[in-house]
Amino acid sequence: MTSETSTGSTAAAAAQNPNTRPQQQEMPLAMVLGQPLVEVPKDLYIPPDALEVILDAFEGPLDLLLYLIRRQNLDILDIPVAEITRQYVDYIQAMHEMRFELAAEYLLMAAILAEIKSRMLLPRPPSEEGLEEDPRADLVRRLQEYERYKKAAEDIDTLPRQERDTSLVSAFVPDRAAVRLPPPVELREMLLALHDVLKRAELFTQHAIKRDALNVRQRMGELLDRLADGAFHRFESLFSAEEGRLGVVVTFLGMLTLAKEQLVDIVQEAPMAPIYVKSLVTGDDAPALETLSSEFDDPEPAEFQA
Amino acid sequence: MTTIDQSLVTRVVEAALLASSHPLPLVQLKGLFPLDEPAPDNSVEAALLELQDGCATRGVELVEVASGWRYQVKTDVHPWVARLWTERQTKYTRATLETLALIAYRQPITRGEIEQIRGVTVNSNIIKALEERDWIRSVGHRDVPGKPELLATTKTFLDYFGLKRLDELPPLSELKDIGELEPQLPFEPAIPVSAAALDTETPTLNTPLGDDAIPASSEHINE
Amino acid sequence: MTTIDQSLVTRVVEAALLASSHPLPLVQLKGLFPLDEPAPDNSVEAALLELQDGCATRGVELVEVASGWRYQVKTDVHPWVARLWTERQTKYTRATLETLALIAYRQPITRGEIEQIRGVTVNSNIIKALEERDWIRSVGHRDVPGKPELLATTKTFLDYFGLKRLDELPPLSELKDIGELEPQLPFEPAIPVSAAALDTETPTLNTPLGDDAIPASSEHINE
Repeated sequence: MTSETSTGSTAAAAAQNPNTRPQQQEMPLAMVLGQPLVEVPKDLYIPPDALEVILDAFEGPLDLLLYLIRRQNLDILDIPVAEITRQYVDYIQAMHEMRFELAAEYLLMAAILAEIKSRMLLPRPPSEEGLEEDPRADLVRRLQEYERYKKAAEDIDTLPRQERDTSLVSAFVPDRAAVRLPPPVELREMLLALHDVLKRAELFTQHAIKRDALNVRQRMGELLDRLADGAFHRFESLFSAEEGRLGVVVTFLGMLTLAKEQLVDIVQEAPMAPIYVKSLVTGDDAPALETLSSEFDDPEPAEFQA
Repeated sequence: MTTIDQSLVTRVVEAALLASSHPLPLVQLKGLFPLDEPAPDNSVEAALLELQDGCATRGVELVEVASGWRYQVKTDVHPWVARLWTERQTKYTRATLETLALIAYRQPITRGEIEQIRGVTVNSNIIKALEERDWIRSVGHRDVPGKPELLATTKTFLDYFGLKRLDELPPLSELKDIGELEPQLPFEPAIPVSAAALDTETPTLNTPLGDDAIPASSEHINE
Repeated sequence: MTTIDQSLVTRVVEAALLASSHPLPLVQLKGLFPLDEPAPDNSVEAALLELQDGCATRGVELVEVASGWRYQVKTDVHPWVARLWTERQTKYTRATLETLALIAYRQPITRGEIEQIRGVTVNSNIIKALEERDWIRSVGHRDVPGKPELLATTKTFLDYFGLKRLDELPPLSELKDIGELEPQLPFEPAIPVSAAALDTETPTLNTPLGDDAIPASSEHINE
């Protein structure tokens, strides 16, 4: 909100000063020939070229009526209807004589005022059910309602706002190239795709792949990684006892599958001689396969039927 | 993995706010840090506070408006800055402001209801201009003959006036009880100006907004 | 009127540079101060120097370019800021998803083998996109004519799907009932990871990037 009010600023900033209570009677109605016209002249003599701008200055009959009331510092709850009506009608009359086309609302208001005035003049008989409503009540309600929104409009106008009291700022961005994020993927989507492709390939029948086959697949990658140097490795060195029986089985199955897929060569020069394993995957700059973890602590060891 | 420390978060938040052409909500600021390298908990909030404090002696300030956080020129230096743009429409007619006020305080409201309160017809151009500025929009139709459009304000309106929420609008003055109108003699002379009369004018205007303050008009919305 | 002191000049210059949509030359900055209230001699130049120094630890910097002075986002925070203009690609094609699934379930696998199962050739862009996302990578070459690459999934892939290990993927046998597949995956409760198993994991991925750290996605920016 308004945190600071400019000292060297313009009228705009001055208008924001919360101590300046807006006073109706000092608001210029219009600028005529560069001079602010603060109020409608009391004698109702209005220079012809001024009348039009004055008319423009009022936002309708309620606004004009409020002006007349406020000009005399009258309480809106206690309008001297006769006097106000006289002034209002005089005013309308003047404009009419100037042949300005008055909006129908102005004339309607004149009629309303005249009616209130005539009702005020009549003696009001005490009603059986309490007091009869004051003939002015409806008008007062409308005036009050209009005035609060008129005030609200003024309040809104004093809010610090873009362009007048502040501006948005921005810094130059050297490279506005957009980041293109890859699309999100749900596992389910991927599985559905796999489902489709396998169905197409009728692989379900040929490959009864159990969940643990994935363990084997993962271990295959790890084995390839350990063999990545292209040298022969002792068969036993590829097993680690800490993984337990399950781990050993998975490694073994992985090795067999690799052999079957011709990704490793398993050699034994003589019966009972050491078995060596060598990768047939051609050595390259491929990154190490360490990214696949290798836990075999599956609580439900399953059968392996590769 | 990168260490995303507070000072980096603050610099990123500052740069992002300055790079963006519109206010950025907290969630979008947090979204600048990818999931695998997130900003530490509450570091974006801390950055905003730090940046806000850092503006104390500067020509710009960091504020929160309806659609998020933004930097803006401070009011006190704006008159100089405004010289960058010679022609800028910064004034609105009373008709426009009154129409806007009625829509802001009594939304959703139909054009007919606005006319009833203002006592004059509302020029179509005013509604059109407000819509073109994206300050107001139609939010439906009242279920009465003619199905008049119901108008309401937008986030853009709040942003433009530097407000976070509708209830930050200045409070609407209260209606005085008109139960006891003074009995009046027909041709009474005008009442002389008195200090007392002036005081009765707008007692509620300076009432500070409480926490639960809402525009006084809210109860009229469904009238 | 106002005293135009150095601190006011600095604040005005800062606000003007940030409010302007284009670089401001020195003469225009000086022109913000009217003749009857001029800025002190050299105060605009001093302001520019001061503002420039003030950017040392910030996310923006003040630079002079051909047409004047402007604030701009610093290069080192740009990768984060650039996410403001993030475009999310719509979706992967069926072909991409099938390829990914086959690599996940049958790794290591060659492109030819994927094509054999899918019955159609695999577009190079699919492999490239998955590699750029760091979901798949080459783990070697099969020793057959043509030495085709063997593809496997990465840890990034597992992380993305919230899996600890590959065997947390649902078994193929369950795919038959995929229609009833529950969306909350993985299916099994997390299995405690043994210390030994952890040791085999990849130390290299967690290497801190150091001072010149950029977000992981930065290499995609200029795709």
